[in-house]
Amino acid sequence: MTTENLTMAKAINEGLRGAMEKDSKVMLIGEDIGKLGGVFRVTDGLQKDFGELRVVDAPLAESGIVGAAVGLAMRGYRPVCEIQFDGFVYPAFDQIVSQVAKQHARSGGVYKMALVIRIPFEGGIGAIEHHSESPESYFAHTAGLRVYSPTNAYDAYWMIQEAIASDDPVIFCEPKSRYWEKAEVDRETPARPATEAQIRRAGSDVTVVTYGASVKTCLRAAQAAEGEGRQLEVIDLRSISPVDYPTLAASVEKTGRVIVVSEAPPVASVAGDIAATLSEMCFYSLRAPIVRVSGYHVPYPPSRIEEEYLPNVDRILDAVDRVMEFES
Amino acid sequence: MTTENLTMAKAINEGLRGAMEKDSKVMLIGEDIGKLGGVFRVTDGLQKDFGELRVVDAPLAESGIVGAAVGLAMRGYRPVCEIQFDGFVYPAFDQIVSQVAKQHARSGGVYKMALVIRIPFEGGIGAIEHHSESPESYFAHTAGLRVYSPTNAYDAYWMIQEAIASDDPVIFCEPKSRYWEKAEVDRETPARPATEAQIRRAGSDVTVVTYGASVKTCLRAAQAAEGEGRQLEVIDLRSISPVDYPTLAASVEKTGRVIVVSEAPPVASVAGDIAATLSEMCFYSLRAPIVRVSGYHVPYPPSRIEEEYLPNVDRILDAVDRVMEFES
Amino acid sequence: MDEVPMIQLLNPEGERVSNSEYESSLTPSEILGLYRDMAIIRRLCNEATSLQRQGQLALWAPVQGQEAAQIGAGHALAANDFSFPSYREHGIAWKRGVPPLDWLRLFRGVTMGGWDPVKYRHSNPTIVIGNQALNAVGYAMGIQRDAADEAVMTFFGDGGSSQGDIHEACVFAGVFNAPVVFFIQNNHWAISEPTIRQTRIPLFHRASGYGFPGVRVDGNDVLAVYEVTKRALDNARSGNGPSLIEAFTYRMGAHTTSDDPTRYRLEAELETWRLRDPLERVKSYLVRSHNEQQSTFDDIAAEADQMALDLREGLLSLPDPAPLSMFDHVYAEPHPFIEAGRRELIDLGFGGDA
Amino acid sequence: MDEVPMIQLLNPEGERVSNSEYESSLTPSEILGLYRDMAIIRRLCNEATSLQRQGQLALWAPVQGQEAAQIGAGHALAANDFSFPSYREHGIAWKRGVPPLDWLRLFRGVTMGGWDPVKYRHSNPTIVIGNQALNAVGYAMGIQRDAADEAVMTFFGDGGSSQGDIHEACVFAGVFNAPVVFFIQNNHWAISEPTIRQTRIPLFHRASGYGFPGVRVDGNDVLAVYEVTKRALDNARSGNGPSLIEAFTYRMGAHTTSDDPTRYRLEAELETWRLRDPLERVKSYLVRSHNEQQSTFDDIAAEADQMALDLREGLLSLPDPAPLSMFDHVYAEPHPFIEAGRRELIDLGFGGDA
Ligand SMILES: Cc1ncc(C[n+]2csc(CCOP(=O)(O)OP(=O)(O)O)c2C)c(N)n1
Ligand SMILES: Cc1ncc(C[n+]2csc(CCOP(=O)(O)OP(=O)(O)O)c2C)c(N)n1
Ligand SMILES: [Mg+2]
Ligand SMILES: [Mg+2]
Repeated sequence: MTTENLTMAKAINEGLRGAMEKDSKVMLIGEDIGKLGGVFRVTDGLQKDFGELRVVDAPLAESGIVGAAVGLAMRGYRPVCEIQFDGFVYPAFDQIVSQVAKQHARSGGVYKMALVIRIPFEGGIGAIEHHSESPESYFAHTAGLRVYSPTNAYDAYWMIQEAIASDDPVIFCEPKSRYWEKAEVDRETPARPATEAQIRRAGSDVTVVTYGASVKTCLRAAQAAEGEGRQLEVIDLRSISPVDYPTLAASVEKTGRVIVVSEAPPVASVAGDIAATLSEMCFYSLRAPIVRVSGYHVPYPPSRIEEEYLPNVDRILDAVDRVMEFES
Repeated sequence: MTTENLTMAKAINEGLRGAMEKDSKVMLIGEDIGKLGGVFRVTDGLQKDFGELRVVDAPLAESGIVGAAVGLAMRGYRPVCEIQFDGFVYPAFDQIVSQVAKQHARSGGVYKMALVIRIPFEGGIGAIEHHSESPESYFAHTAGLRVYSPTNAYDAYWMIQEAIASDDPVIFCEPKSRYWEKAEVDRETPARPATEAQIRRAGSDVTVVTYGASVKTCLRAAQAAEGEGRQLEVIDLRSISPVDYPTLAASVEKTGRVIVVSEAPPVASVAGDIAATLSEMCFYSLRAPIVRVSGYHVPYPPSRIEEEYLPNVDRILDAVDRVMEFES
Repeated sequence: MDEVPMIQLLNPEGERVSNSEYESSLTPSEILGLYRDMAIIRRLCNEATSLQRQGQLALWAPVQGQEAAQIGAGHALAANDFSFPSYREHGIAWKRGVPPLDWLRLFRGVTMGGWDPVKYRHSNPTIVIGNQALNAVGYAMGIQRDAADEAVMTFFGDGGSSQGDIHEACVFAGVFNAPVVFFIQNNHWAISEPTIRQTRIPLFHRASGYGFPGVRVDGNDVLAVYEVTKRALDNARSGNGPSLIEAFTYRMGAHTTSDDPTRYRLEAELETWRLRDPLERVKSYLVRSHNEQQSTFDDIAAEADQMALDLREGLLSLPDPAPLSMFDHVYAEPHPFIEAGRRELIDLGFGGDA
Repeated sequence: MDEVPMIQLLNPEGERVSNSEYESSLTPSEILGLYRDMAIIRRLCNEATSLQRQGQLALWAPVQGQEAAQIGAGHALAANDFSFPSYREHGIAWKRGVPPLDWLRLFRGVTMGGWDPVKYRHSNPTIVIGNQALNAVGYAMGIQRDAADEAVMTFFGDGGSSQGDIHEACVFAGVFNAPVVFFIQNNHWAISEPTIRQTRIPLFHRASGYGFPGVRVDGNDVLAVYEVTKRALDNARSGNGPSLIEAFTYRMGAHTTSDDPTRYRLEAELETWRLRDPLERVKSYLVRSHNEQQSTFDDIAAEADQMALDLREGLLSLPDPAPLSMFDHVYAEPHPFIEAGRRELIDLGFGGDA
């Protein structure tokens, strides 16, 4: 077994490299991804090694980047778009909703929209406006798209390659606050498929459903809760759409209590959907209402108060208290 | 009391006229809204009466329409944008999410984004692609916006005026399949505020939460259910965001059973949010899991099979059966 | 804006006119072929309109008046080229070999697309104005990477020219020197809005802002449209990059069958454009200059009538899709939400026999 | 693209040069005033950069190299005009009277905006590239409706020129003849991408596609920028419609303090542009042609130093916002979800004293 200790950013870089080596149709397009290697250096060195035709510094126009990727996919390429920050994906929203998500169906299955849109997402990095958003719910709501999010270097290395190999379009949400965290990456044993959620920590009292940057926060909360004698089961979705409900429901059957944690604003969100679906699936098993811990229904706030906006350990433990209060 | 029997389209037209007469800052901007009066004739006659400066036929560019409206609002105007069909709002998504929804907060409350974006939405009219979509969940997810939807001529007449008078931006979703339905419009007694949900039919067995075109379908289902001895309480949200939870919860306390009905695809939707929130709020009162009746997780289908996609009376009754099956 | 010089090789009276930059390369029999194309699509389009009136189509977008623009441009496409239409390009679909019945499927409401885009090298209609231009440029970037001897052409209208996507398509095309031709059919109207709602100068000037050639051609002159488009495509194929063509034409019919143009335009304007009919001038030319007989045109009309009959028959026997088909191609790979939807539809008894 | 003629009134050596279209209207003392403005914003910008290095700002976007473009343009704005910046327009903010400390709030992370946009007639920074140009055009349409003697100017970069919103802004401005000036600071870089990634011809040509004037001005020549901008604004105010200015300049520093320009650009290029420094040439001119004394410049430097000190002090004593303030201006009217959020934050004990 060859493993290497890599940051998540580097693991994605290696995953991209692997995909490009394996398939000459894989190419990258985005802003500043060439010489600069992207503002997070995720594409560092790739233009040098694969050339300007396969690593394309695009004009500053996101609809153009995604719209061109659609055309490239129609021609059989497998473009990987980089959106520089979450808040800059909206100029491309029309192309994503009207073309990326629908060309496969519109063409009766002829066109494969085998493209990936990478988005560094979520907050917690002290950035200015538009650099800390959680747009995943917009994409989860959109039929035709898949939404994946890795939370550690090992998953990231494999999931980016899986997303690129997929014949479906994948919105690949990278929790940017975790880019610099290291983990062992095993390049021979593939991670489990992205569509399978993963129990990061087993526990019997409360099921904690989460994804993205919040996975780490939830694990910290679980550790703290253990001190109080409470066993949290932390599940990392990995695929935000579709959600692996069998894994989630099995956990809920066991615990009877659920909290859903994510940074996104709560209304009409992925978290709400999970709460609604598990409330329906596990009606008789639930011993307490499902509680959501999320951002608030406000624009992402100035960074000096983002700590109070984000789901943090205190808020998660508070939610644990609330679901534990209920008797069944 | 002066009432008049009007179609919903005509009632909105009269509401726009009323708002324009009352406040010279109110103006309309959109495609084909002048001489043509809009493809649904909702603005019929207004350019003739108020002139080209107040009823503006815009270039074919939705980001332009909304982006210009933002600037006009900054100058103190109250623009009402018309998006021709639901599926054409996405080119304006960036301006809506990044400017319309956030300028009030960004400017520390100085700029009022007192603008309205009218969108004929939902399906059921036998149209081709992009003309039958339900984009409201995208907007409900976006903090800073309000989302209203009238379902009859009387409400429409008053709610459009309320939306225009509001200092907050309102996405005004008009269920286009109901444009030609008539109702008595009382021009002296204002409808209740848009933010209050309204019980359209009282009932004791199941709470049916709905909005848009589905309100009428649910009322039909309620009539059919009555034949089977089941009393459905049909609640029309009117404001899709924010949702009037006190009214909903009061009903659920009474019935203990809920179905949520809308045309939108289900994942990360308004319907899911309502199901999650009511499951949490009314945990001890619920006698059955909350069931959603909605579109499917697919692009809006070709019109020849839209009947099978839409929530229809059969599907609603089936959901009623399912929630009634549960014993508590 | 009407007074700008434009490339013309055949005037409205059917007389060949000379142009300093372009010469017609077509033989009389080829020209007759183009006439036949135009006559057929006009006839089929009329048939579709009447099918819509009879409730057999949900909607129809007529092409009348724009036959020369589309047949001229479509004729210039090489077999290997690829085209990205908007929703009104029935003439392009015809030239790409898409069976006429397939043009109607979308408008009948049995599909979101209508044909196999790869087989005909002609993408499905794009309804969201402007989207296709960017997809076309991306496809052209693919051609560059394959070093293939192919070009792409994309179609949009005077209205469409205002969309941000068109701009970004032009920016990308210029920057990457992509082998793409932007073909604007300026038919004077975007539903009810005249072209002055989109621009105050002729649209072909837009190209100069991006650093590639732009030209206005008489869009009702099939000879000129063909030559101008052919050169543009040749240029694209030979590495000379993108260009923009503004075909100056006119939408003689309604925007779609849902539209009522009497609300916004004057009969006099139609009258002017009737005199510039794209078919009549070719017929005059062939009769006067090449002694073509009336019987030839009668034969074409008869052929077109027969095709219209076939089209009608085909449409009337077109089955509705199975409800379950709505789940068929949403994803290429298995998806639990799709499976759940399918099961629900079957359980509800809406699944047909499946 | 560098070889295109551009409007220049003061060359890099500080010599007045004549131009057939523009003459400088500024007195020596006014020119000294512009020098002072440039010196102050350069100094304040350096202070901000070092405050960022010291962890007091999350980020900073330096203006070095672009002082003439901004001070020249900002000086041309009349009190009643309105300006729509991007995120780097500290020089415009200065000329609009926005207190320097307010420029820093956004970058410190205590606000999404920073100042009262109506008070200073200068909108808050726009970070999503291109958005502000459409908002500016809408504002200009408001001016038309008010028949007011005002104009709008909006700023974006060479990179920003590629966005669809910029196109739609130009389309609207042209169609409605809106009183707006599009001011492009072509500083040669969009983060790591040179201008050839956005266009293959000079950007000012874009205007010709929309039917309004476009001009390239030496963006490092404050005299030229002022005259060119003033005429454009006068034109807008007097009903002559929109125009576009490409200020040819250079970003001497990093894109932002997060950026490492050594990864993508060569020292030689910087060297070339150092010789075109916007401040030096004014100083040379004033010294050589108007016998300005070194002490004058020393006084300005001292004044700028003092302002930098004040800025630092102001920043260090800037309180963090109350967490509850995140709910303050999301909606103008009462909103139950906001109330619920506020309550939750208070219950969690994060609400501070409120
Ligand atoms: C983004 C978008 N906005 C609005 C529409 C509605 N719409 C359909 S066709 C049309 C006018 C198009 O005019 P033009 O581009 O000139 O093409 P033409 O119909 O004349 O061929 C409009 C506004 C649309 N399809 N897409
Ligand atoms: C829509 C959008 N995409 C990407 C970004 C990230 N970004 C910030 S500045 C910048 C480069 C801008 O270059 P230019 O317009 O030339 O302005 P300059 O920074 O040179 O002043 C980019 C890509 C953004 N802010 N908005
Ligand atoms: Mg047109
Ligand atoms: Mg720049």
